[in-house]
Amino acid sequence: MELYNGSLDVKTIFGRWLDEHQQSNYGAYIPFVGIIREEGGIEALSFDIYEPILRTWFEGWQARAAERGAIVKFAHAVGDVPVHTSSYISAVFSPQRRVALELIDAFVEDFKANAPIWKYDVIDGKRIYAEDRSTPMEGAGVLAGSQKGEELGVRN
Amino acid sequence: MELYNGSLDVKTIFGRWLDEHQQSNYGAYIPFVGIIREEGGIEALSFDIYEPILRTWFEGWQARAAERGAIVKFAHAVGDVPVHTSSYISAVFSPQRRVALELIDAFVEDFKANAPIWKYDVIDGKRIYAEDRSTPMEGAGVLAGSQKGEELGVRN
Amino acid sequence: MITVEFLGPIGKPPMEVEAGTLGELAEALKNVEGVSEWLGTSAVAINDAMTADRNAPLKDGDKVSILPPVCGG
Amino acid sequence: MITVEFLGPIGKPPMEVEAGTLGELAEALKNVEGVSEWLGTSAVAINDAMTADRNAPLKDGDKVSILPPVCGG
Repeated sequence: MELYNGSLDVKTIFGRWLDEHQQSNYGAYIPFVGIIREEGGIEALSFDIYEPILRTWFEGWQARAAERGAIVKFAHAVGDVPVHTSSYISAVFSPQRRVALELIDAFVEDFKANAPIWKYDVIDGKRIYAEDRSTPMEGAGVLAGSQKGEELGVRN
Repeated sequence: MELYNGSLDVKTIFGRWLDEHQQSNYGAYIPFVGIIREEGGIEALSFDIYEPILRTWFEGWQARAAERGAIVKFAHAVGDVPVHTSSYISAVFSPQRRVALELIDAFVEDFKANAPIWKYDVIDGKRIYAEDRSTPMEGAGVLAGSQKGEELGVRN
Repeated sequence: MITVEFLGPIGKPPMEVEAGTLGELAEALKNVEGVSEWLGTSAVAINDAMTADRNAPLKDGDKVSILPPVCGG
Repeated sequence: MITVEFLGPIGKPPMEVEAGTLGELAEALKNVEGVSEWLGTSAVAINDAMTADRNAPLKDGDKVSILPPVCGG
């Protein structure tokens, strides 16, 4: 887990991870590189991260990967990331091709859905929460009146 | 499509592809890097490639990727590739994360199953066909007595 | 007293609240301007451990984090 | 005459064969040592285009490639 202020240096991170595992006898290395698209008139995206919970989330994934003989890695930007630069790299190393392909998919999707990271469009220097692209985390709504816990007889 | 004698220079290829599409407004770049595992006492794997059919196969994939707004790339080694070095890199660039994750999986699997490439173990300097890991291509058996075409009334 | 912190776009300074369970905290927050509208879509952590249990007990000095909808990557 | 080439591990030099269809070529190859045992698992291309049609016609000068089981990557 690596957090950086601003855009990621993609080549350096990719190469360092490759070097780290040069002798580990993994047969497949799949990085996922996320690049900020120019759309909707944005000049950048910007990110807030809550590090303690992100760390716990990631430790869960490291354990899940280890059960399959694989490892997962990621780097993410904090703050502003201009269009056409990278905010995010995830990667899987695995002895087997199938495990690597399945893990990178599941890892990237869960990252999107459950990592405690908040995204903002930057337009004319203003930071606007990307509400339309954001997803409630697992367990969301526990403090709302309509929360599912009530059905289980929890007092309100 | 890039073919190289011996191991791939992974970092250079990864970085060049990234640079080529820096301004293309793709949001996801997923390379798959295949690395030779040390197992079964091999010192290297070795590859034969039949380039004309590989090119046709790849053109089919470029068209399929284009329909989804994506592009695919690959580099592969010819000849001997020592353990712990890379024989193969595939990659997808796509505006969308989902398309990229689905395409890299399908592309890598079809590469394995249908690209006209033959693999050999290199042990004590001898090249031994990796028969146990090889798969008949689509349409295999057309020249055999048991071929399915016969059921269609084709004379033998 | 527990401390409630509001992450990401909620943009509120931390609050001190008296509450013995998450359910009681929910009651305390439901009329707080700039907070109540986030409760339906926010997840919760107690001392940095995620929980979805409204019965979860709270004790003096606990930190509760309110996590609105996320979008990493 | 057509030319038959054997790819990858088959390791045979090209052969010249008289055949009007892939079916006739199959007949011609079925007793060739070092070739017949590959026919059940090999795919075929005519002039570098893959085909699985035993009726596919062959004409003078065509090149047929025999492709044994593959393993790229």
